[in-house]
Amino acid sequence: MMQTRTLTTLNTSRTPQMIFWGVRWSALIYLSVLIALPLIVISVEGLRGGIWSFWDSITRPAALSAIFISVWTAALMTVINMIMGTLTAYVLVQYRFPGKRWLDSLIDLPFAIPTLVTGVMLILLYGPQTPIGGWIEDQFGMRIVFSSPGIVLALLFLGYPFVIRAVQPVLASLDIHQQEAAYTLGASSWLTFRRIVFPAILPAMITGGLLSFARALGEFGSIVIVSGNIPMRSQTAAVYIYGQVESGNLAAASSVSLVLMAIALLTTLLVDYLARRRTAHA
Amino acid sequence: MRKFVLIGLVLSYAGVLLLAPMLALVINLLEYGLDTIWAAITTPEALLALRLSLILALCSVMINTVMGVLIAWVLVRHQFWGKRFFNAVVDLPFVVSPVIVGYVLIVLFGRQGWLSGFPVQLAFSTAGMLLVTVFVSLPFVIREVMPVLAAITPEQEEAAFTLGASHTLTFRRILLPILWPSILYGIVLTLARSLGEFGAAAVAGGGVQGVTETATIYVYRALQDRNDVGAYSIAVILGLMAVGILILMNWLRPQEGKKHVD
Amino acid sequence: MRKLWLWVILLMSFAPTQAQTQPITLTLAAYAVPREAYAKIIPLFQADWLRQTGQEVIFEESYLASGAQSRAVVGGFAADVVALSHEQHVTNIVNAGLITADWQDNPYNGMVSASVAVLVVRPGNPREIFDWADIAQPGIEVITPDPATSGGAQWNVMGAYGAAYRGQVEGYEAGEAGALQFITDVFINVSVMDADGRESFLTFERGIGDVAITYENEYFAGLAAGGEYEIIYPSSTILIENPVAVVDVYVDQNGTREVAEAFVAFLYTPEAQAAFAESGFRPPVIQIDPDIDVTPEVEPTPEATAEGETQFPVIEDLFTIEDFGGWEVVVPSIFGDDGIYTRMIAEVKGQ
Amino acid sequence: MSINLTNIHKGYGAQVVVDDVSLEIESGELFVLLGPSGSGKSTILRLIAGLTPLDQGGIALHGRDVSLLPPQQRGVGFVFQNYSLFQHMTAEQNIAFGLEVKRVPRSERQARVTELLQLIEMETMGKRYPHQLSGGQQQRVAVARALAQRPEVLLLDEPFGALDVKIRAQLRQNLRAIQTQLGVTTILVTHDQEEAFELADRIGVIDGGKLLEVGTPDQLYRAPKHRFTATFLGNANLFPAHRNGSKVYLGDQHLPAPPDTDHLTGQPVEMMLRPESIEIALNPTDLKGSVLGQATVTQLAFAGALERVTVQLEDRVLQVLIHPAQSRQLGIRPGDRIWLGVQEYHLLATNHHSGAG
Repeated sequence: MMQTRTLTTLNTSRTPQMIFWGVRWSALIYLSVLIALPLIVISVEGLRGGIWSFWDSITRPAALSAIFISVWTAALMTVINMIMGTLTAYVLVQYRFPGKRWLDSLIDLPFAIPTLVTGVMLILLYGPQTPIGGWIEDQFGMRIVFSSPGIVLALLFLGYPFVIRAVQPVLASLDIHQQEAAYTLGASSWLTFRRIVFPAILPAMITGGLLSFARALGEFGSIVIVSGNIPMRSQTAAVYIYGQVESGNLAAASSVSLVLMAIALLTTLLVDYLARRRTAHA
Repeated sequence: MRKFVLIGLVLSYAGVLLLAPMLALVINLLEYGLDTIWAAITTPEALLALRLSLILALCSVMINTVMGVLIAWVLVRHQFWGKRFFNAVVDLPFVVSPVIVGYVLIVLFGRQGWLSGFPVQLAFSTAGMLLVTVFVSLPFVIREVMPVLAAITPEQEEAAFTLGASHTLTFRRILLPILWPSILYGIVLTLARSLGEFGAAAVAGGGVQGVTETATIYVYRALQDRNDVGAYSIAVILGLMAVGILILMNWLRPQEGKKHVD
Repeated sequence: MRKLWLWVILLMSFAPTQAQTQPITLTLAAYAVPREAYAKIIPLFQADWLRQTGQEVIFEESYLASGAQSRAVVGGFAADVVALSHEQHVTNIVNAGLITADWQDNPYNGMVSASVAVLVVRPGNPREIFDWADIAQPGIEVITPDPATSGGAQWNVMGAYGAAYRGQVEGYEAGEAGALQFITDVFINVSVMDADGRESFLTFERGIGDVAITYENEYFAGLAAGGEYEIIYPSSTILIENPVAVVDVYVDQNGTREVAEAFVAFLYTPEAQAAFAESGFRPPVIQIDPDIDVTPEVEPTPEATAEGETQFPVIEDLFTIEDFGGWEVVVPSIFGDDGIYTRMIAEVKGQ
Repeated sequence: MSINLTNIHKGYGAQVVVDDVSLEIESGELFVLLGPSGSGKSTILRLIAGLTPLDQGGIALHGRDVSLLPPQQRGVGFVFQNYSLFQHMTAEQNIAFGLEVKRVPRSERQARVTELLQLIEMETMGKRYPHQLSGGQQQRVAVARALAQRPEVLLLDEPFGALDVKIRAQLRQNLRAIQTQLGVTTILVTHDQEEAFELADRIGVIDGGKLLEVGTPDQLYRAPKHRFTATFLGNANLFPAHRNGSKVYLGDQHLPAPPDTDHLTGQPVEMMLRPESIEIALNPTDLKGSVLGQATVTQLAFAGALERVTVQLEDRVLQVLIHPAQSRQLGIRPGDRIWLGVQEYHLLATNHHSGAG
């Protein structure tokens, strides 16, 4: 046994071994400092007054509804983008048409553009004094910006690429023979999509959808510009946190942050799990 | 027939969602006339803000590229206790509200903060802004590199080892060329996220004009000052940078059937 | 251009502790609204200081929401002078031990400018709003900032609350119950609450709402920028006072006490007050010099001009925050976690 | 002695992968490690190359103890099962990589690459990328890459595993030719006995992490010491027997004992009869070897060059291979009674069971 140990440690010469440990530790320490430290700060601040004060902070009506609004707007966005994103990916993979390359490039725009600028753009397009915003308000009596549709719209913009970029490669790598086989068996293309294509891309759809959901939960830059910020109606959790920080209520800000992070972390763990399952199947 | 309905549907959705807002911004800006726009862009404050944004973004790209590749390496290749936890928290910057990030920096490094004895002034300084920018753009390189790294079989490296190549040489000559496209894509995403950061940088830096004011903070303040032409023109510059980044992304995006660069 | 960059590099590299003959840097942390006024005052002061001491003063200016600014200074933003919208925000800095001297020890109680809470309506006043009571009518859309983030918003709430409390709002009983009922009815009508006062007024400018609760100076600033709307002075409203203070700990650190104190003193000079007035600010409570013309350059409302009125209009029933015990009482009891406003807003918007 | 393994041992936790293996390989020899998948043969190769750290024992290459050296310093060429060519480099660049690492001057490098490309008969394809090459071509480039540095030892891990049968046969000949030409000591790992027979100077049979026996292909085929070797290398009819005096008793039958089997006297042994060493005749007098007895034909099957005849001798079922011509001449059909004889047979000790047990 002794001999065993000596040999393993000595086997590769010292330098690579040291590099190995050096790399691991610097990476992990860096990650810990950069990520765990803020996590600790938020946890400590959020729980400073004890679990009951934490509970109190997050069950306050304005806090609870802000979390709720964040979740439902993000969820609505996720559902819409899972449908439209999959459709876009499908069109991009299946068809050739003029402007396809342009569309394909344009899809990444939300990744590239500052979200604050997104907010500004949406106000300039849908603001009540603009032709479009004014027309919609006159015709439908519905206000886009400074209201919850504005939040959903900003999130739709933000989350559009996620599902597309997750589904696109899966669709492209789908075995065409499977679809052809289905056609020869007399299946309509809708049936083929539903029974052959859809099950194959569903994990990617969900992964992309959940990622965009998690991303949307924390969104601030565009929301702070387009939302009406009415507590209980159009105030999202990120903006609520901003308000609590501004009014010096750090405990409340941290508590709500913790809840947001827990939701987001659960979501990413779910994504992780789904991705794992997908690779296991492949 | 259905083909055209689907294409039409997708094009109009993408057009309304993505293109229309861009056009609205550009049209609103162009109403001011080019001279006014040029004057608005070339004010010292605007230039300083753009400069700071670029410096922060470039620094954050450098740090996150090096550390991102390292972290991806450790998360893919090393086995250690708590690996799944680390793997999960990498995405955290993605979802933490940026305002909270800025405020955590102040809680940590502020005057009466937990680590107020820290030798470098981080709260309300460009160094602190860099730190929060690095934080919010951390996941991109890692997430781009990890799957590619995981797909490389160890034999490629082992082959190099048996040919006498050291670990570093193997990394440089064998792994890096394979990883490079995904690293570049990650860099571009990092750049975009860093340039666009607003909430965290504003809180962490204090938004002092010409000192800790980034381009996005400038846009925000210009809107408040009713300096619409200043806000729109810097917004359009940021948008143009975004389009440039977009072109890079499209060029670099790992594509099917083109996995290996020749 | 080039010179400015050089300075920025210089300033980023070491703290501004230069000898008297060298330029000195003064950091001003102000709330966002009086930016235009400071843009006029600072060059005047720079010239004045250069003339008196032969030293150049370089300004670093930060304009943020008042609460954010206060927090930043407490958190370590080493500003020499703070100019905020809300006394409570200075008190926070005092409580952090950064302001050690009695900053209110001057004839103006530490206040450098004043304003009043007013109502601003669309041109022609189509919804016929003439006083507080009218904005509580069902169907009127009201815009005001969020008291959680905006010091100014708290002034607005206290203006409405106070007027009703004093029995000056038609249809509401004097006293706490009536005042609460009044602000409840008003906030049922509120549709957008932005993070700070300026943003809120910009939302109104963008066409949202029938009436904005805002400050007199905000109205004048908007008018100067070409905005089209009308101001309505309520018969009873609150006097808004904006404090300014030297941050003792930081000026001693930075070696800027002398110039910081001189700057604060300069803010009370007729020229500086004239600049404030141009931007629509009233002078602090105690008239500095009755001979100074503190008329804003901008013409007030058409009606006011028609009546030949050039001074800031006189409010019939002007009250101050001191009438309600000062901010140290009002902030917890009205805006605290369990305050009247906090409970009211949750109830109103939760329906 | 070119490669010398002394009591090497490798385990992962409780699982023993290489169990106390000792082996000596001569210079210039082509040695084949043969065993089923999971037998530990690839691990032995990786231990020699230094890709897997050794738990116990020693490895010497050309008299130099390399047990503790990293793979970079062992001077072995390694060819992986999936070739593992560097995908972003051309064939030439792949071959030149090891020379670059050793800082061989450019001109010399170029000359060596050309030489190797000639050796693998791919002179015109040096500029191609791996994905532009067929599997066989990639495999040859991998061999050339491993040979570029003129290693003392060449290790090949299932080098033909992923190729189809035809290419495999052709590449085997190529490899054998190259190996003979260069005289480089080579260990090849495979699970394919045909491959082992065709290439090996000597074969080492491995199962369950243990090196069971080593010998020339002929030795191992005709006179294996282990039941595992007997069955893994070709087909074998095995029957319990015992040796007494100068005879071997197989049930009621007895045959002369093979030479050099005295030590098996009294022990339970097994008799191994290769299918092709059994004769079939209609009369016992037509048999050339010893008579086994009379049996019934149960099945006839065409098996290419030979015909497979299944016969039942009392309660034993035997596989016999005969020439189709003979089959036609005898005119046998299922159900026919025939006589069996045997010319060559071999005895194995029964207790020498295969496997790690």
